[in-house]
Amino acid sequence: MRYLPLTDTDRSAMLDVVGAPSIEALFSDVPESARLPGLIEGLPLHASEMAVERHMQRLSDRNIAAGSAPFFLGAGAYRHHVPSSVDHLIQRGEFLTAYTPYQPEIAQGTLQMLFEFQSQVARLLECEVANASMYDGSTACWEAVVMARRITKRGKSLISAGLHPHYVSTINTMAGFTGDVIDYTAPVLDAAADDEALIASIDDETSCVVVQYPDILGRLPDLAAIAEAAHSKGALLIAVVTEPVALGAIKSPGELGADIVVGEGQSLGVGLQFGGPYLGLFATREKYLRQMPGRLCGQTTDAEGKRGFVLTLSTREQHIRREKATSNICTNSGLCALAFSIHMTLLGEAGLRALAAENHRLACLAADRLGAVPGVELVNTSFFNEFTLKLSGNASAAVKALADRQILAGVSLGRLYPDAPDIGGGLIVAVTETTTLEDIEALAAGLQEVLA
Amino acid sequence: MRYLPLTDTDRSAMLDVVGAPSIEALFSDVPESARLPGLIEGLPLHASEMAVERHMQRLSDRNIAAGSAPFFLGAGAYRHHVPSSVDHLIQRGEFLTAYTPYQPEIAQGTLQMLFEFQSQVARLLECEVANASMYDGSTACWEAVVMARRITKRGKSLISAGLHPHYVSTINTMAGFTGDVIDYTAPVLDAAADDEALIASIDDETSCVVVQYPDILGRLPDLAAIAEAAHSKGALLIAVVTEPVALGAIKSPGELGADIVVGEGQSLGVGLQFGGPYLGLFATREKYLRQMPGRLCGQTTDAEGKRGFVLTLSTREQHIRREKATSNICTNSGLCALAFSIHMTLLGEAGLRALAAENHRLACLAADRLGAVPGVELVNTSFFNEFTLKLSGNASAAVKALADRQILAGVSLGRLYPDAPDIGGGLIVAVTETTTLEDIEALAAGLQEVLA
Amino acid sequence: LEEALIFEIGTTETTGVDLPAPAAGAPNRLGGLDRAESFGLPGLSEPETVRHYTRLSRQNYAIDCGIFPLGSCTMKHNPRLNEKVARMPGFGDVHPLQPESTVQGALAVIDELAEWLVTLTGMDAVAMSPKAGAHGELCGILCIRAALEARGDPREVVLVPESAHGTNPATAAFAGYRVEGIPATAEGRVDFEALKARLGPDVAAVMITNPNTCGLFERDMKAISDAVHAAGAFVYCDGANFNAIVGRVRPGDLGVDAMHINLHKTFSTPHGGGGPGSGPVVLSAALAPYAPLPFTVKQADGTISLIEEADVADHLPGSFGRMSAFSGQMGMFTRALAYILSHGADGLRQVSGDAVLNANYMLRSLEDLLDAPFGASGPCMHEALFSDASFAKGVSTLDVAKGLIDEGFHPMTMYFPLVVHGAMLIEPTECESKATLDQFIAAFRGIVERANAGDLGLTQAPLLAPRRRMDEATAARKPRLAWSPEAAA
Amino acid sequence: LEEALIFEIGTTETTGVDLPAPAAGAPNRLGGLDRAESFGLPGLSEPETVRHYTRLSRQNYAIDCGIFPLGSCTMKHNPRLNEKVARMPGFGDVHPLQPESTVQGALAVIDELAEWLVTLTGMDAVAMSPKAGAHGELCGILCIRAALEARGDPREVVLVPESAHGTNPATAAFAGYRVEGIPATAEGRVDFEALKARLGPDVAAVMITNPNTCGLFERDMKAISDAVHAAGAFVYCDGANFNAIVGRVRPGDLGVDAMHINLHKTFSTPHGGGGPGSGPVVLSAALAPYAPLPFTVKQADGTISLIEEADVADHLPGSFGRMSAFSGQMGMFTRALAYILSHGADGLRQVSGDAVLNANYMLRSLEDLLDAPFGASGPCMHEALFSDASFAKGVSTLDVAKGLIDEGFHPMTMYFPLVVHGAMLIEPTECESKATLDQFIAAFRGIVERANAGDLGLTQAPLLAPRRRMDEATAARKPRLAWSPEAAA
Repeated sequence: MRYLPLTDTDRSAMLDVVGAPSIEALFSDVPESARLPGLIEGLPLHASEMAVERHMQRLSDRNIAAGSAPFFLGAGAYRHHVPSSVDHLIQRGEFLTAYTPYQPEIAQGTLQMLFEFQSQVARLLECEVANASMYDGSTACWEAVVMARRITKRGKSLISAGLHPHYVSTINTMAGFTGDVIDYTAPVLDAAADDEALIASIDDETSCVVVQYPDILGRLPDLAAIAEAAHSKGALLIAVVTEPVALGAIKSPGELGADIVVGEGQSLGVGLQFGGPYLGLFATREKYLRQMPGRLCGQTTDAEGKRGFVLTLSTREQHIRREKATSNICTNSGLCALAFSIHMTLLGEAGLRALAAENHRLACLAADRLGAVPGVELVNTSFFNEFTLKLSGNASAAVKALADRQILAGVSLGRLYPDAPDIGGGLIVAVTETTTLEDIEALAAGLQEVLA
Repeated sequence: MRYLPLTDTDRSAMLDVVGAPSIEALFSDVPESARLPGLIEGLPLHASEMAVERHMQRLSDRNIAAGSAPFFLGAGAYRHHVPSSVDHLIQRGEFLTAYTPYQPEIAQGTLQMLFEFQSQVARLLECEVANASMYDGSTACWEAVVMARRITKRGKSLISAGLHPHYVSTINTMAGFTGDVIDYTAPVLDAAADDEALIASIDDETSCVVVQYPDILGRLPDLAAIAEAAHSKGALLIAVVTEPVALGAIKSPGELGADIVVGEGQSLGVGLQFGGPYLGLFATREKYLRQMPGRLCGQTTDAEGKRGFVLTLSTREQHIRREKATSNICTNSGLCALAFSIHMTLLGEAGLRALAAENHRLACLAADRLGAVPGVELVNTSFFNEFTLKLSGNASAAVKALADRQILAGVSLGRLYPDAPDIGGGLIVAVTETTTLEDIEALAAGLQEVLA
Repeated sequence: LEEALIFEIGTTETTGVDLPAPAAGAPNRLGGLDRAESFGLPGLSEPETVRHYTRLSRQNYAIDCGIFPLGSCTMKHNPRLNEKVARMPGFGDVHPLQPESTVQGALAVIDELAEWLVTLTGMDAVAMSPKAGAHGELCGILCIRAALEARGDPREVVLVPESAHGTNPATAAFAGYRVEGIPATAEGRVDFEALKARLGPDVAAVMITNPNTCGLFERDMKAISDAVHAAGAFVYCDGANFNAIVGRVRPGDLGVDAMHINLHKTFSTPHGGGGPGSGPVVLSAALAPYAPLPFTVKQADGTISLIEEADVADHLPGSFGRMSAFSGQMGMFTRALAYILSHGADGLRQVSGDAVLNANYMLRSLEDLLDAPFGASGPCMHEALFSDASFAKGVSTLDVAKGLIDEGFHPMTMYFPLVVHGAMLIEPTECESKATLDQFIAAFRGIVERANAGDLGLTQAPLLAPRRRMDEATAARKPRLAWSPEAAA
Repeated sequence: LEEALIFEIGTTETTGVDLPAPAAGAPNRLGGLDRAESFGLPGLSEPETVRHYTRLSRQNYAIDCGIFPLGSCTMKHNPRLNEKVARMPGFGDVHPLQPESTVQGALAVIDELAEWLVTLTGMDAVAMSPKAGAHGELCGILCIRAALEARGDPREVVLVPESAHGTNPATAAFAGYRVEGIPATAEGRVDFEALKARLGPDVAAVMITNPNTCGLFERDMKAISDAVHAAGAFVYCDGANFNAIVGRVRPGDLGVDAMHINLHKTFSTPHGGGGPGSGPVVLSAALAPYAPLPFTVKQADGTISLIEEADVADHLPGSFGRMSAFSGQMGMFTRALAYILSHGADGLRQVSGDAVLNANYMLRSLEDLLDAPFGASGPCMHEALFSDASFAKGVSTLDVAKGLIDEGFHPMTMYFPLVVHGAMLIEPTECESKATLDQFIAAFRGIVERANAGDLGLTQAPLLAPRRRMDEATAARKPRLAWSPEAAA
């Protein structure tokens, strides 16, 4: 057993010290009836590294990797080029195999990184404070709704039609148990987000308005107007960013007046990974700091006066506060935060702007090219790197047909909104710096073929 | 430029300090005529990481990787499973990007590793001392011949027919310039190495006898007898091991009487890499220590009495000794030595023995199966994990035909011995723990087809 | 050399990536929302970046550097094979919403891991999507709540032993329950009589950790489960300590209805300085109908379907819904599956055996110097619990912990569980060699002897770490959570 | 905590791999040579192995930890992309003897890199197979020797400047030549007049380093070449310092006949604690016909052939033969090619520019405190040379070097070149930021001030490293080169 250092000689010597005749004897407190006499049935024996690797490789080969086909999926998870040094650095054992930095004297590496991460996120989103990460965008969003209730003492949340439906589901699940009222309708295939209707729905019982930016269809809602309306009714604006690269091109939610900004940080450093682990971003105004969920890293000094960092305000956290905790998060996404932070450091503002510009440039090219395919109509008037097409046929069927042609065409609205069949022609297409002109041509040709 | 930290602001500030108007001005000592006014012609501009990776991936995809086809090549380079932790550890920046450990106070990591490596090699080969690595097996072999001349003051080297022909060529190249006499004939497709003829050729002018073990055809020469004969004439026995895994199954050259043992260490930890970088092993008797080429790491103590390690006996080395150096090596194969050492540490003696046994088991299976193919005859009576087949047709042609069928069948003797056409039917086949029964069946079926 | 912050060495013009410079006059469909102002994100070239993070990392302690004797936090070796596997393009580079036909291998990983978890726990089903242990706890409690609501019997109270992880009461409260404690017996186990007395029609569930946080197996577990079930409630088991019994004891055989499994604990996915985790929840037949979305279903033809909102009505109409976007922590699933396949049924049994042996060795090698409050309660499981009873006045558990740092070790878990004064909870795991244990024991004994003798020098420890003790009070009173030029001054 | 040797913690029974146990009675065709006795190789489990090497690594200084201001040794950032590329299966997992049709991509890498090297140097051909710089030097000298022998004019002497790398004379001697020195001028360059005077029919070659090891460009290089050629000899250029001029000056334009290129220096393949290197040798038209085997040839149909023994007569009958098995350091070629493509023609020009700027900045920031013997000879190239002239009695260059260690920096190159007393040769490379240079300069100035003032405390440095100064004398007098139970005592 390559992972187990004890030899049989060690085991005997240790059992002598312990005063037990066998390892089995150490389990004497387990009732006989619950103790398995031998190996668990139905499972194979241990396997060599080579055998395991082969098995996993076979499974991996049964997937079409995004990088091996024209690829246009987004809808909350984006494929970006991650510099090699990011993965190299996060695999350093001192980061990869470290524990939560509760012992700051020997965890300054993780702690300084978290402080830098928080600072980067705060600047990116233009909020005063950010936490050290959440599980992912959807759970961060749900925690923001809960936090808004704590702040406003109101129980009604207004959800924009443009919020990712998985996020909506996540919020709804929790609301089903807590009794909160969630006000939400699925989007319609319209040219622009219906900000006016949303604004009109804000009332004096509204705790928060949750708006995705850019939204699920790639549209850019008028955050500033919504913020103003929400504030005028005493409600908070929660902005949700699922594509942080966009903020290298468009105004930040903080600047536009959001009170809480949550996001999915996967785009930077983390990779697609079939949905997880991802990285929840969470930022807010300083005045709401003590209502914020999640771990926080703060600057302080040590006994010799040297600058250092510690986890702080942990009296909000559940492992300390028990039933009075502010959130459901304990283990978070430290390693993903590291990856995000390294990628962001490599980019810097100049790099992020260039990256965003390249995404937008290619997306504009793609929108024009794809919109010109017979039977295809571009829905968006504005977008960043993702837009929605209206197909003459069923988009889910088109996606399947294109997958058979080794083209990963995008996300059909039918899959995301099974109960809204009138948007079944909608296809969300994302374009990033990894998209080539050949990819766009391949999709255009494929669409033309399957829609013919 | 992602790898260049200076900004234009920095450059201006620094030029001010330097007192130069421009970077170009710093090249004023270069004659105008030799200074290129602009960019070198014919070369593209800088490229993004993504673009370079794509280009290299395209080139990589134009090769058939050994792991993606039934694979049977050996002849001096062997495909073994390398545990993932090996590659992880050698990529730690502190190993990967360290300099030669001339400053021992801040290089104990590399130095202790080298000391452990030397100790492992010495035990594996059963020699008293080993050095810290050479470029590869072939250059190590040539250096051994040179060393034998220094020790015996004789200029005639007797090379066994079983020595890898590339090694023979390398020795011959040097002999052509130094005037040494090299006595060598290519092998014949015989059942066993002709040890008796070799022994008969040893005379009083013989500096050394160079014998590969197992030899190029996979045969196991009688090292003990050759050693005895060589010693009786005052000559040294140089044993060459190109497959160190074999020493988990067969007696060591040191035990059998070799005076100098050189080897190719690629099998453990290093990987195929199309031929390099590889790892030269070099070990000998303590009495020849000061004639040994290459870097050496020794144990000592520091000013506080703590155990530590340093490079030592460097007065043999060319960067110090200049024209009186003992060898042509300066930079060696430190990182490959590390990979070898880690892999060896993971194996330990028990693991190496198990690995060798598994190689031999599969090789026996393969020899029987392939020898039963019509038109194929097994040449070897004994072997470890590599043996030679005599095909009814031309082996080079068979190798090509099988490559077209995506089977990498082995190394034809015709390729290695273009001047010895009578062995054109010979095919060297290597089998390791990475070979599956399906691979063997595929080769058997393929051979049957192309020989039919 | 102190490592500066990226904000102190980077500039907004510097970058470590090469991208085409934004072209003037390129198409712009940003709806007039262009971000004009600089937002102050510093960049570094690649060499500076690599060096910054390399140097930072060297200030960390990690499993790769030494033992983490953290009771209840199970820090074990992370095999490098698993890192390699997780990065295979078919796992690392697939989108969660790709068509099913293009991710059959990824779905097979989930399905295969699910089967192992169900088999190892003797349960009926497993919800794979929870993102960490606490999220899994919540999932389990929501299943219970959904089951109770489905039978029209909403209840209000969840009982939690005093020794429970803080996440247990937090989770129950988060799901809307009132939390009540259950006392422990003198030997460190749940007071079964007290528990029985409290059971009633208002109790929705009992949350139990087994092996418990005192490192003991709850001998009465089956009886407790029977009593809870008889009272119409459910048994939630905190699976944080599953490592102690994996391959030897199946929680399903003990009557457990739901248990989360911290993949990063028992199945060794890397902790990464605080996550990501992954918390699949195994469920009994009574709770399985309420499991969350999405989940995999193996079809007759061998293909695997991912059941989401569109199909849930046909497959699991009682599902309580989605707990997060997408399908869970795939990157952790691949690692955990590789870990499990590597160990196999025999290896996992050896894992729990060695983990328990190492803990008992630790217990018996220290109990002459240190108070082991439950040392007489039988063998411990995977962790050994001590109190500060022997320490002289002026020296605390914290001081001993910091003293360990100076000896080159990470401290043990401190002040948990709460049922013991100045608790020190030590879990060596099966990954430590006898030589390492002996080294740790020798160092620990030295420190304990100093503590018992009242050596106040310990209150200054650590002296040899990258930092001395930190001013945590100021950090909390005047929080500085983001860099600013002023704050840096 | 001191790290033990694997021999002290491992056993011959322990293993970190899982392989089937050897079966009794399996077929055995080992010819009776079974290795029966134990040979004492210790094994460790994977967790212990990872920890052992991780801990060892943490005792190393490396580029990832800080600057290596090593004159003449060019230690620059190693991009991680290159590590990734080298591990692509088509490069990392191909056998050197695979059929040509199955390795076209690998051969294309060699061919493409060769083209870049030829273009950047302005030469006619390149021999790719030498395994390191010294091996490349030998290759170049052998080409010269082959060319001379081919014209029936064997000669005996190779001239080498006093400031040359030690490998130069060693190589010439190894190839059978007598080595004679050429003096340097007071301004640190080759004494052209003395060289001219020595040229004659016995001189086979002149080996010159340019930029030279004093960090200066040999202004007379073209004239030297012309004179050497006129005397029927060849010019060998040591390419160790090519980083200073890459993209700006082509050695071919200066009349060089052969020059090795240390890929790990100029093109940033990792040094790995002492190798592997790679030393391709560019050749003039006069030497190209004698280049070693094997080499690549691009066919009319675009495929690439590898010319080995079988085909050499048709392609290069004058080839002097093979210098090693197989085709050279493929793993370094992929890295170097990725490095070159990443920089491009513009980036490489910036590389040499920034390298020279950084060195001049260093020179001018230190010369007020330190003696810069050739500081008045014009701008330096990529490295700045100082002497120990300003140090007070009792303090040496070595002490200053060790003092740098305590400041967190790797020392500069010491006592080389030999033409300067107590030489200190500093090469920052283009990979260091101004901030790092300023940090280094500040620390260095502090130490030099102490040295100039005669602070003997420096003779005790380093105090803060993992080890104090080592007893190298005993190490050499009583060498302990392998572990043994006795030696460990």
